[in-house]
Amino acid sequence: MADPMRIRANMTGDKVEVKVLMAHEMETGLRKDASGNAIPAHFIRNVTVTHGGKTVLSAQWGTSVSRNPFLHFRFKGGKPGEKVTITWLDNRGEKRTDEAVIAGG
Amino acid sequence: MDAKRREVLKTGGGVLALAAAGVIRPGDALGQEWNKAAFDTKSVAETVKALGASGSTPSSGVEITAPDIAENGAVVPIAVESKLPRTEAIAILIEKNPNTLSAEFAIPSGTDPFVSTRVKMAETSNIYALVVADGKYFHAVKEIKVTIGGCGG
Amino acid sequence: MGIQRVLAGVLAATLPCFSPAQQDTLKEIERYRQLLQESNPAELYEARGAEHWTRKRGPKSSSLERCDLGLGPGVVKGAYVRLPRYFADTDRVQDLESRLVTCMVALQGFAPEEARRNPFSGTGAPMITTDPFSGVGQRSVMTDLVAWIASESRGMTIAPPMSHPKERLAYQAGERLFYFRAGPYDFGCITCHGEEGKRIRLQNLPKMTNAKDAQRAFGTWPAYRVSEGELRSMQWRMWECIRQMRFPELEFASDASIALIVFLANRAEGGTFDAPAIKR
Amino acid sequence: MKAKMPSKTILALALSGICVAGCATRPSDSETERTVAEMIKTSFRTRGQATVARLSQDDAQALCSKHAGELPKGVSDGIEKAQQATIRYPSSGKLMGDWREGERIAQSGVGKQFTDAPNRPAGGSCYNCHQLSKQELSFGTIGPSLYQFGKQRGASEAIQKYTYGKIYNAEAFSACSNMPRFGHNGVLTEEQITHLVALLLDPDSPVNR
Repeated sequence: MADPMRIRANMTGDKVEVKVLMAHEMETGLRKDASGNAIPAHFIRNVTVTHGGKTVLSAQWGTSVSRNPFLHFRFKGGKPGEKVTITWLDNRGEKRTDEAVIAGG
Repeated sequence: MDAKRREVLKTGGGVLALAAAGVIRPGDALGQEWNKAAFDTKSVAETVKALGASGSTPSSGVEITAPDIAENGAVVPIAVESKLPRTEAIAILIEKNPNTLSAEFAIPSGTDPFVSTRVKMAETSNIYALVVADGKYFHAVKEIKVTIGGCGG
Repeated sequence: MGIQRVLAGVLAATLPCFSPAQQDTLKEIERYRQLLQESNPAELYEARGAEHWTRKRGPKSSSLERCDLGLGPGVVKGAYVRLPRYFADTDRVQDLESRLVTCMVALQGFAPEEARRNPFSGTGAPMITTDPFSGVGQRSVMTDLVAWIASESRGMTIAPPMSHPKERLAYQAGERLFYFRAGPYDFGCITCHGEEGKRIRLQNLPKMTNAKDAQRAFGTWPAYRVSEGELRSMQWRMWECIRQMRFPELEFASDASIALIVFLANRAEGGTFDAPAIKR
Repeated sequence: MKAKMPSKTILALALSGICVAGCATRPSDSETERTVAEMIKTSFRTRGQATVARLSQDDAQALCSKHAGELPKGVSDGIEKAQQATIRYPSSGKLMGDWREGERIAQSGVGKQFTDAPNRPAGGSCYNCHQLSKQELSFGTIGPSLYQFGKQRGASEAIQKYTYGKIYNAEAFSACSNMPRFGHNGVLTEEQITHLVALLLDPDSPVNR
């Protein structure tokens, strides 16, 4: 089971500032282990952020996003107390959804 | 140098509609599509083409914030901001990585044309920020040097 | 493995000397380190560690909540900055990790070798890889616990006790070990950590006998190492230095490892603890 | 550093909390020595090529550990003399190899770690501690800058011999140097050392341009 994300969603002015950390290997598929066997690629391919039923960011990632990925962005229309929901989906079909409550500025 | 970059980004391919390219779609509700063809590309020109453009124009409206030198290539902080009206998407390309395309973000209206993340760089390379604004492609480029560190390697 | 040359061929031959470029290099490296501070994946380890503390594990299906880290059973706040210390029940000086082994054995019923197994995330050493992104994701309960327990001392003053004769003996032994030179490279800890303001490549080296340097060094471990994509503990820091010194392997939670940590913690006394940190 | 206070005083100090590290209640040197010897025996284990035998010090290592920080002149002279006698020059008499090969060796920091393949040649780790060329900005500063080393000294036979000897056994010239005794300890081969000599002395090498 994948670990929960660490999500921070804070009001800055009229915008919601979202910072998220995801626990994921982001394995490139290009590396070999000590005995010379290739380590299979394992990485997040899709990230979707929604607020009030509307997608506020969607991303497609390759293997060169760093391990334990970090993402930071801003959107308008959110208020303190409302929820931001983030979902990631990796190349093995594993999925994780977490949500955070928007904090005041 | 700019002229050369413009040259690099001219792919000579026909102009494809964004939807047809199936790549950058702000409305993609679940974001479950993944553009394998684009992520498999091995040069900036190929990536731009795979993302549905025949070329891209350098623009001062695209800003990259990143260090000039990375102490380690496994984590290179990079932020991209677009000042161009109607920015729909932002992509991060790393020229000398085994696969050029690192990430792309669809930016719906209401979301700032800004993303900040961290990428891996295999070696010193140019990083391109490619922006789709009002259906056209623009880019900025920045070289980031990756240093060798530690004592046992 | 790929050797990346910084600025290879970029500098104009007309530059009078290396120093202006070198100044820029150091300034940009500093900026890189600043940018890293914006977000630290150590948080992910801390969150897991807090869960491991209360989770029932082992043959006795018990949590670690009654574990005594030196400030009384179950007290975690401030425990890290008061370690290593002497524990009467084991009649030993112990650092955090060796103490956690004791608790896993006593409270959870693990065999000692089981409690000591898999002490570091990943393989514990950079892997032989075809690309420069080393490390491999293998979880370590020990590492997670260390991350969380250390985080519960953030902002506090480093104050290891030094009143018990065994604490003093460990300090003296740690100091001797610090100066001990051996192996095919003639290295000792002193080789890299004996002078102020030195570097290996571009990495600054703390002079461990200098209080300010020792405080910064001790106060920023554990740390998330971006070069490995893993959180690393002080035990790992000792293990890794010893590996690079070309010594045989330092046993996890061994007396020598603890003595070295006692020496460092005491050199760092009075400093502010600011870990888990994030580093190259 | 032996405890000289009466035990009652020690107890009183300890109880009143005055006694901190460095006060007169340190364990005796012999007790510390015994403890360290025991730790060296029990806290390390052989892994790969890094065997526990590596912890048995030779005379120079033992003396340098003992006199860390304050090396008496007599001891340092003795070490240098003994180490001087260990230097073996190549039988071919050729001390200058290929600087390009030397640059590769200088860049590499691998070798002799338990994670290194034992049959793979070691590097010289030179850039870890020295500046050598203008191009490589990622260099260490534990050792002095060697940029323009040959330009300042020339490449006479005497300089070649000195340079080779210094890499072969640094302690022959500077007792308890931080620099490994690359030749004496079998880290680098004679041929590898000649490549490093060329890197330092060849006028075409990046060190001298």
